[in-house]
Parts: sequence; structure tokens; C-alpha cells
Amino acid sequence: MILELMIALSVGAGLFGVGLYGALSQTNLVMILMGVELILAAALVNIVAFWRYLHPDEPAAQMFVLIVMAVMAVEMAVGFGIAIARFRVRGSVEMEEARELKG
Amino acid sequence: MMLSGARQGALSGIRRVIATAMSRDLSAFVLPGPAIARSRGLDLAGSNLIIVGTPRHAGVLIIVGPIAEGLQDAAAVVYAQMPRPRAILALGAGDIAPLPVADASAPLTQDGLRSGLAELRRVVEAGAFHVDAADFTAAALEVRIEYTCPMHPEVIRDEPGDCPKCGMTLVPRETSAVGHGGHEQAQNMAETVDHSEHAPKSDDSCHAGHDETAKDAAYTCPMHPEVVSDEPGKCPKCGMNLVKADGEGGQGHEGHGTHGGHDEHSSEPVDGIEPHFMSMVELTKDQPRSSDGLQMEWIEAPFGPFFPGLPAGLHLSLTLDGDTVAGSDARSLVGMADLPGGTAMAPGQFVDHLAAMQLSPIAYRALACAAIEDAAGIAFGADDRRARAAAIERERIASHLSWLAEFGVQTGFLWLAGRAGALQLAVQGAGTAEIVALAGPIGRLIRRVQAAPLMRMRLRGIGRFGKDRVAWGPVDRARGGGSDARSDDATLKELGFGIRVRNGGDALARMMLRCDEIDQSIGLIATAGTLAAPMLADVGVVSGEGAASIETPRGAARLTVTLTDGKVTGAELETPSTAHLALIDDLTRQRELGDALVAVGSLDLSPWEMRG
Amino acid sequence: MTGMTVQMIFLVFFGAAAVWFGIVVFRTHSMVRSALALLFSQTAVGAMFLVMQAEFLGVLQIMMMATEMSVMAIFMVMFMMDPGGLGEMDMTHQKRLSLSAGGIGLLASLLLVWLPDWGPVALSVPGAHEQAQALGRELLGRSMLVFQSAGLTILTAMVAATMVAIVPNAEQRK
Amino acid sequence: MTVAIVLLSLALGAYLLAVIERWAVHGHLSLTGPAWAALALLGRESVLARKSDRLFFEIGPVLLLVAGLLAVAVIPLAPGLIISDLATGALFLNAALAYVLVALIMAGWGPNGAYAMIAGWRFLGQFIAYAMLIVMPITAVAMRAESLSTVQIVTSQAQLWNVIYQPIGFVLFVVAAMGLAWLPPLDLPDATGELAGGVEADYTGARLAVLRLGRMTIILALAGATVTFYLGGWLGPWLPPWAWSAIKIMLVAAAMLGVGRYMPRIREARYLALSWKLGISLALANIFIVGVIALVVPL
Repeated sequence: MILELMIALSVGAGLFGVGLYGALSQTNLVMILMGVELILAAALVNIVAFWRYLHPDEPAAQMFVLIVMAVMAVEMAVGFGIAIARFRVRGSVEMEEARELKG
Repeated sequence: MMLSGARQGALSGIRRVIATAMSRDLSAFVLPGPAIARSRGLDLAGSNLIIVGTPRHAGVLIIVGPIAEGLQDAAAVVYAQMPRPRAILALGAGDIAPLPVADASAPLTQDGLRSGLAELRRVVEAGAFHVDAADFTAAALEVRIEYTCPMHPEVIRDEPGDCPKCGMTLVPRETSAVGHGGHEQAQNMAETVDHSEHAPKSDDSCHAGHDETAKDAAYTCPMHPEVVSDEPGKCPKCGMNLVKADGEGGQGHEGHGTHGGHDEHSSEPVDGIEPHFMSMVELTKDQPRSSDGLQMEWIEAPFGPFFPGLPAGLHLSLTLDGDTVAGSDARSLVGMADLPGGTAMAPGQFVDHLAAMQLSPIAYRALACAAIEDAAGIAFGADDRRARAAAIERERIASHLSWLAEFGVQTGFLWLAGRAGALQLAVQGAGTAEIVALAGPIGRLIRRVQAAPLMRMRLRGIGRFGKDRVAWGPVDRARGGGSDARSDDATLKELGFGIRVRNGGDALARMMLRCDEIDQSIGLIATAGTLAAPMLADVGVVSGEGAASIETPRGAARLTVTLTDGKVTGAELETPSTAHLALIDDLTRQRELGDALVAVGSLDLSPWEMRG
Repeated sequence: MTGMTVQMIFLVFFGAAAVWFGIVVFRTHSMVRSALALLFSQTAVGAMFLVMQAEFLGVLQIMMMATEMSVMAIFMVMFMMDPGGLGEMDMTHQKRLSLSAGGIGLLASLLLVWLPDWGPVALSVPGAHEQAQALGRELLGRSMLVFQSAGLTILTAMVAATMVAIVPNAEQRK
Repeated sequence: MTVAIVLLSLALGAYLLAVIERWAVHGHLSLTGPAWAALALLGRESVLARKSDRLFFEIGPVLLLVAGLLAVAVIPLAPGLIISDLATGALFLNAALAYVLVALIMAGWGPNGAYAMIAGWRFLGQFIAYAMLIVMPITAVAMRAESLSTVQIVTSQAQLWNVIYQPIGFVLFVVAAMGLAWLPPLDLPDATGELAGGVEADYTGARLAVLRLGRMTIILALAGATVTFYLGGWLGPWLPPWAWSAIKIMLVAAAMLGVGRYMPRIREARYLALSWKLGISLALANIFIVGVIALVVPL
């Protein structure tokens, strides 16, 4: 049984690593968002695994998953809002060109 | 016995069953279009056919009448797009080159259609599959592979390589070997657009760019395009390194030329940006913006000449920005009957020549007769004039019903399409009594269409234009205009004609007005009481100038003829549709695709009477 | 015991699928493919939830991600200069940094996973009906405040995003 | 066994629907027509558009069919006659239907054609606007049944069908269902007069057959969902339960297919505006009303 937990957590770790790489390496805002989505998916896997194998009688864990999903939705909404606004102004969402915030 | 477009494989076992199925279920694509077929008196809906809107779903190509040579390439592409096994049914078409020989031919009548279909079913059942099926080739289908830059459509090379402007890998693209093939490539189907195409591509600019890039490359200054030299070096004005640019690079080929200046290899590295980073801002800065400021890919998609719901023979190609129309290019591929210049023509021959125009032959026949008789100074009795007027009114009813049917197809109002089409077939060639008898069902149809709430919702405010634009006939009267050649016609005055006008000037008003006119025309025919297709009286050996003007279903057409001792030596014809063609661009620009197409459809254009 | 091993097999399978599609997201050139790869990665995660007997969460994840990632796809097409991936252009930067960061993250979390002792593991979970009901009572009881604030957050984000995205005034259309 | 029965009835229903659609679109009513048409489709060559995204082009129709089958899996035809009675059946139905969107985007992007691509993205907007109107009425239904299981939702309507209990939800759900199956007058993704077939425009032969079969399955699944959620599923006097389900589902599906023949296609802009402005607020009102009723009159 502990092995399933390990597998699930390892999958979470893998998703986290891939997501981190993507979020750092991509130049396009939307691609960066994709990386963040992967990281959050890793978090989801871990929470569900913990709930299933450590505290199955604790609905609060599932509630926590719902909150994370909400966070994903919020991240998408805000990210795309910013993307549209930026694209409208600069004609690009390439973060290489977002130099306003670079000291 | 084998189909011209048979599919590879021996006819045996399951294939026999499938061939039988194909012969039972004939899904047909009609050339040039269902409206033409109806106007020639063919009842396609009633002959157990499935009429489809795209050749990809068709198994049979039904050709109605001879193919205008402007449409031959298009026809070839349509046939090529049909999946095999595919068959051709030619109705009074004569020679249908470049298409292969028809699998079944018949005269252009309802009986011909019936017998032709019966024969076709036999042929399909017997020859749908064949071991040595031949491939179909036509000039319009030959494609050339060329390489273009996803970012710079004007960059076109014959061999793979990197884009001289942004260094991206050039991608292969297929274009037609014949001029403008790119449009016909996709007659009725989605053009195979590169998903990465950013600027409106027109074959002209492509080919032009191709010719130019064929010249040996020049070196130009990124900042000063006017500086062009044959060998690399520094710019005399700013001292920057000259960059390699293709032939058009220095010449500002429609605004794309300045891209040469933003070649990433030459631009000074900006701090914070890694070298060789491809700046989207610079790559796209000169490309057109759309109304909402969000720049999308621009796709040029063809709608016609055989698009369902649009007039057949009209080449309409829309530049789409998302699903908003950013630009349009409309022209007629068929054109109107060319008139005798210096050559003399017998009057009867001239009348037939003019009456050969599709969609409203009677009106043009009457026009020709009237003009010639005016020139010859022949006058008529009242009955004769009434009979002619009634014939024209009958054609008006049929034409408006046909338009309603096409409009039903376009807006997905299938009940309307079927009903109006059937009534049109009934009205055509009907005598006075039958038309009066048909008044009931036609009236019910009209009232139902005029009352349909969803129709108002669909049409209100679409394709509206002001009084400043030139328009004729119903299109003009639907915006409160008063152009109607009938209003100063004595004969129609006797019949109690009064001009009908609607305000609003949008698609809804046009539909309402056409419905009103159908109603009115029925009344006129009833009062006329007599109806006869115009016959040319015998003009002796006379000379003179004559002019006539007749309100065709699409607006007033004017004709002036010159008779020299019994022969027509000169003629001038003005038709309404030519003026309406100019409206399309305004009516479609920055509209959602569906609205734009409805706006075009509501004009009721006839490509057959346009100067293509 | 067979049930366990079956569960294990499915976990491995869907986990591998999730990670693999996650990698595909950043490997493919076509933007639509990239977005849909992310979708399938998330779907595989949802399938893992189902395998771990969190039925409600799994179905919810699968449902939400379908729409979310389709939206992602159209944004990719809108905002990339080469959505078809035909130009095969390179859209990454600081490769070494991000590779090492990702690798380090992966190793660290793997260590965290495998080193500590997770203590006793529960064998059985309540049935799906009970779960759903318990979750409902949790949401509308103890965690109501949290849930409400999450809802408010989403609302605020929606309004804010819309405000940011729409054209401020007519003259900017020009 | 159950699976076999359900799939068999599904195939039968799909064929009957094909007959009805043939009448609604082409105006002839023939029992054998669709069979010949299907055979002919299988016999035609299946063209692969130039420079298409082969993967998506192939997967699109199959995914559509799979989504339809998954949706059907949670629809009870009679007590016990359901492939899987999930505890979250109503939600699972949404999850399955959400992949209709993915399938259409794939089928639209795959062939590399303008009409198909526009059609796919059109459906994205249409779907996002109307998925809300699928989910929120279902929420109200689940509130009354106090469960997401489709079987319990049916049994909860023993005294009173939901169509009377929450008519607003019923109307919204039916409209949204028609939008989800892109039935006329909401057929923006394959509008013949605007996109010459849209997503179907580049499909031929066997692939087209799969696409159409998938669409029939979707329509049946949505009709089944309407019956399950609002028309009391298998409940009814005299006849056996399965007969009631069959009659209701076929009637609903036929109505959905037939109504489009008598009205023009709706404008895209107005259609989306209707959903976002009117539909969603109505759906919220519906949830509120149902909640109040459930508190005041326990039924």
C-alpha cells in the first residue's frame, strides 16, 4: 500500500520538475502558464495521494483540492487577461520583450 | 463498363453491395448551382437526390447546361475534390472539357433528368469499382511546391532554406501552376491555408514576389531602404552593415519591404534579450491590425463560385481575421453576353443571344425585342404589351422565389428553401390561370416568412447602406429609393402598378420588399389576364437607333441598339448587378462571417449579367 | 492483494502518461498540439484520482480541464507567431538554468518522497456516495468560509481579467 | 449483458435518428436510405487533406464517438439497465460531453482548412457559453434529488417530473443541449450556407461515417440526459420502463432534430450574448427558486 503512495508522490514530483522547467524555459506567456498548470497538477496529485493513503476519512483534504482547482482557474483567467492586454498594447506576449520589469 | 471516376479495385463481393448502395443513394453536387437548375425547370428536390453543399460529400456531379469557360478550371477542381467513385451526369452540357467524358448525358429537361439518373444508377452499380481506374488530371490541378516563410508570406523560394528576413526555416507550400490557381484550388472547400500564415496572401503578390526574388539578391541598409548596393559593406548614411535582401526588400513591396530592416541578424543586440531571439513585435509590426487591436492570422478563403447559398459563378474571396471579414474580393467568373461591336447580327439572333443570359432570360428577351422594335419604329396593340408585361412579372415572381429559396439555404431555413423552390418551379411557365390559382400558397409562404420572428432577429441591421451608394431595383427600393423602370411604363400604369418601397436598407427590408413585390406581381398578372413570352416582330430592312429600358427582377436594364438595314450593328447594355458588385466590400468589411455572407446574398446578384 | 497490484499498475500507467504528456507540451512545435498535450496530461491526472478512489475529484478534474485547455489552445493560436509549428522556431531561453532548476526540483522532491517514513497507511476509503456527502457537509459546514472566499476570489478574478482584457475605449480601436 | 443491450438499443436509436435527420435536412423520408448512405460512405475513398495534422485528423471523429459512448454509459434506460451507476453520474455526463469540444477542435484543426478551422473555433465559443447552461440546471436537478447519481435523479421524480418542478431549467437545458450537439438552428460549426459543412467539410468516406455516427451518439446521449433529468426517465404508467425510456428519448431527439427545419440559423453574436446575459442569470435564478421550494415544500 505504501508503494502506491510512493508512486503517486513520485508522479507528482515528475510533474513538478517538468512544470518548473517549462515555466522557466519558455518565452511565451501562455506557455509559461502551461508550466504553472503542470506544477499545480503536481500539487493536486500529492494532495489526493495524501488523502487517499494517509487520511481517507478527512473530507477537508478533498476540499483543499477544490481550492487548488479554483486557484488554477483564477490563474488562467488573470493570466489570459494580462496576455490580451499586453498583446493589444505590444503585439506580443513574448516575455523576452517584457523589459519594463527588468531593473 | 466503368465510371470515369471509378475507384481502384475489382468489383466483387462486398464491393458489389457497396456499388449498389451508391447507386441507390446518389448524393449530388450541382454545377453551376441549384438556382440555375431550377430556372431551367429542373426539379432536383423531387427526384430522390441528396443535394450536398460541398463536393467532398458528393458522389455525382450534375452539370446543368454548358460550362462557361470562366468556370472550367473551377469545375475541374470541384470534380477532383469529389472522393472516388465519382460520376458525372451532364444535362444538355455538350462538351464538358476539361472534365472527363460524362457517365450519363441527357437533354436539359425534367424527363432528361429522370432518364439520365436512371442510366447513371445503372452505370454506378456496374462500374463504381474497376481494376484499372484512371486518374484525373487538369491544368488547374497541377501544383508547384514552393517554399515560403511563415512570418513573411512575400518571401518565396523554389528550394528550401532560411528566410532572409527572420532566418526561420522556409516551409513548403503548394500553389497552382496556372495563374490564380490558388483560388480555384479551393473552390468550395477550405483552401489549404498554412496555419502559420499571418498576412493576407493573394496569388498576384505571391507570383510577383516570386518573379522579383528570382533576380539576384541586393544588399540594403536596415534603416535606409533606399540604399541598395551589389556587394556587402556599410551604409553611407548611418554606417550600419548592409544586409542581404531579396529583390523586393529595398522596394517596399506593399509595406512588407521594411521587414528587411528588422532582420534579426543585423539588429543591434538589446540588453536583456538573448542574441538570435526572434522578436514577434518587430516581425509583425507592419502587418495589418484588426478592428479590436488583436492581430490574428489572416486567412484568405474562397466562397464561390459554387458556394451553397451564394449566386453561382460569383467569385467571392474573403480575407478572414478570426471569423471577421477583413477584406473581400468579388468578381464574376462568367460575365454577361458580349454585344456585337462592328459585326452585324440578325435581329432574331441578337434577341436569342441576349436571352441566353441565365436567371432572367425573358426580361432580357423582352428588352432586346423592345429596343429593336423601337429602332424599327414598330408599335403594338395593348394586348400584346400587356402579355409581355405579364410575362416579365411572372419571371419576377419566379426570380424572387428562387432568391428566397437560396436565402433559405444560406440561413439554414430549410423549410423555406424547399417550399420556395417548389413554388418557383410551379410558377415558371405557368399561364395566367395557374398563377392566380397559386396566389393562395405563395401568399401563405410570404406571410409566414414575413412574420417569422427569428428571421427578423437574423436579418435586422445586416448589410445596411445609405442613400449615397448607387443601387438599382429592389436593393434600392428597400432603402426608400424610387428607381423602378416600371413606374413610367404606360402598360403597367393601366394594370394599376404603383411602386412599392420599404425603408431600412438592410437585408430584412430587402427580403420584405421582395415578398411585397411577389404579391404585387401576382396582382398585376391577374389584372392583365393574358400572358405571352415576347416574340420579335418582323423588322423589315430598316435603319435607326432604338432604346428600351425594362425593370428586370434585379433592377432596371437599359439597352440601345443601332439597326443598319435590318441588322443589329451596335448595342449598349447597362445591367443593375454590375453596380451592386461594388457594394460588397463595404457590406462585408469587419462583419462576422455569417453576417457578411447574408449581406452578399441579400443583394441577389446575378454574375451572368455583370461585366466580369 | 490482486486489487492492490491492479491499482498500482493503473497508477504507474496513468502517472507515466501524465508525465510523458507534460514533457510533450514543451517538446512539440505545434501550439495546438502543445495545449492538447497539457489537456491529456491533466486528464491522466484525473484518471489517477479515479484510480485512488476519489471519484468526484477525478470527474471534476477531467471535466474542468477539457474546457480550460481548449481555451488555452485558442490563446496559443492567437498569440504565437507560428502556431502551426511549421517554422520550427525556437521559443525557449535560459535553457541551462531551467533544465538544472527542473532537474534539481525533481530530485529534491523525489528525495522528500522516498526518504521520510510516512507512517501507517490507510487501507480502505469510504464509498463514493459517502465521500460526496461528507465533502458537501464539509464545504457547507466547517470550511464554508474558505469555500466562500474561494468563490469570491474567482469572481473578482473574472471581473478583473475582463476589465483588463476589453478595449478601454472606442478610440483605441483605430 | 447490460452493456450489450444498451449498445444495441443505441445503434437502433442512432439509425432511427439518421432516418429523421435525412427527412429534416433533405426532405425525404425513407427507412432504408441511411443504410445505403452509410454503405456508400464506407465505399468512398477517405481523402486526407494536404498538409493536414494527421494525428488530430484521425483522432477527432473517434474521440467524438468515444465521448458520446461515455455519456451514454451513465444514462439509465430502466431500473438496473445502466452501464455504470456512478455516484457522480450527472457530473460524469458533463465530463464526457466536454470532450465533444476537444474532438471538434481536433477535427477542425486537423484538415488544415479555413472552413473547418473557423468551425472548430466557433464551436469553442459556443460550447463555453453553453456548457454553463448544461451544468447549472443539472445542479438544480441534483439539489432536488440530493444526489448526483442518475438513477436517484430519476427516482426523485416519482411524484412530479422536473419539467414541471423546474421548467426554467428544462428550457435552458434543452437549448444548451441543442447547442452542444450543434443542431440547427444552432448549427454554427457545420453551417452549410456559411462554412460549406464546417468541421465535416474535409472529411470523406469512412472518417465522415464515424464523425456522423459520433454526432448521432451525442444527440442520443443529450436526449437521454434530458429525459433522465426532466422527463422522469423510465417512469410512466402501463408500459414497461424500457419502453417509456425509448419512447421519450426518441421523441425528444426527433423534436431536437426536426425543429431546426422551420427556423433560420441564429446569429453567432446574438446567440452568445443570449447565453452570457440572459441564460446564466436565468440558470442562477432557477437554482435559487429550486432551493427555496426544496426548503419550503419537501416533495
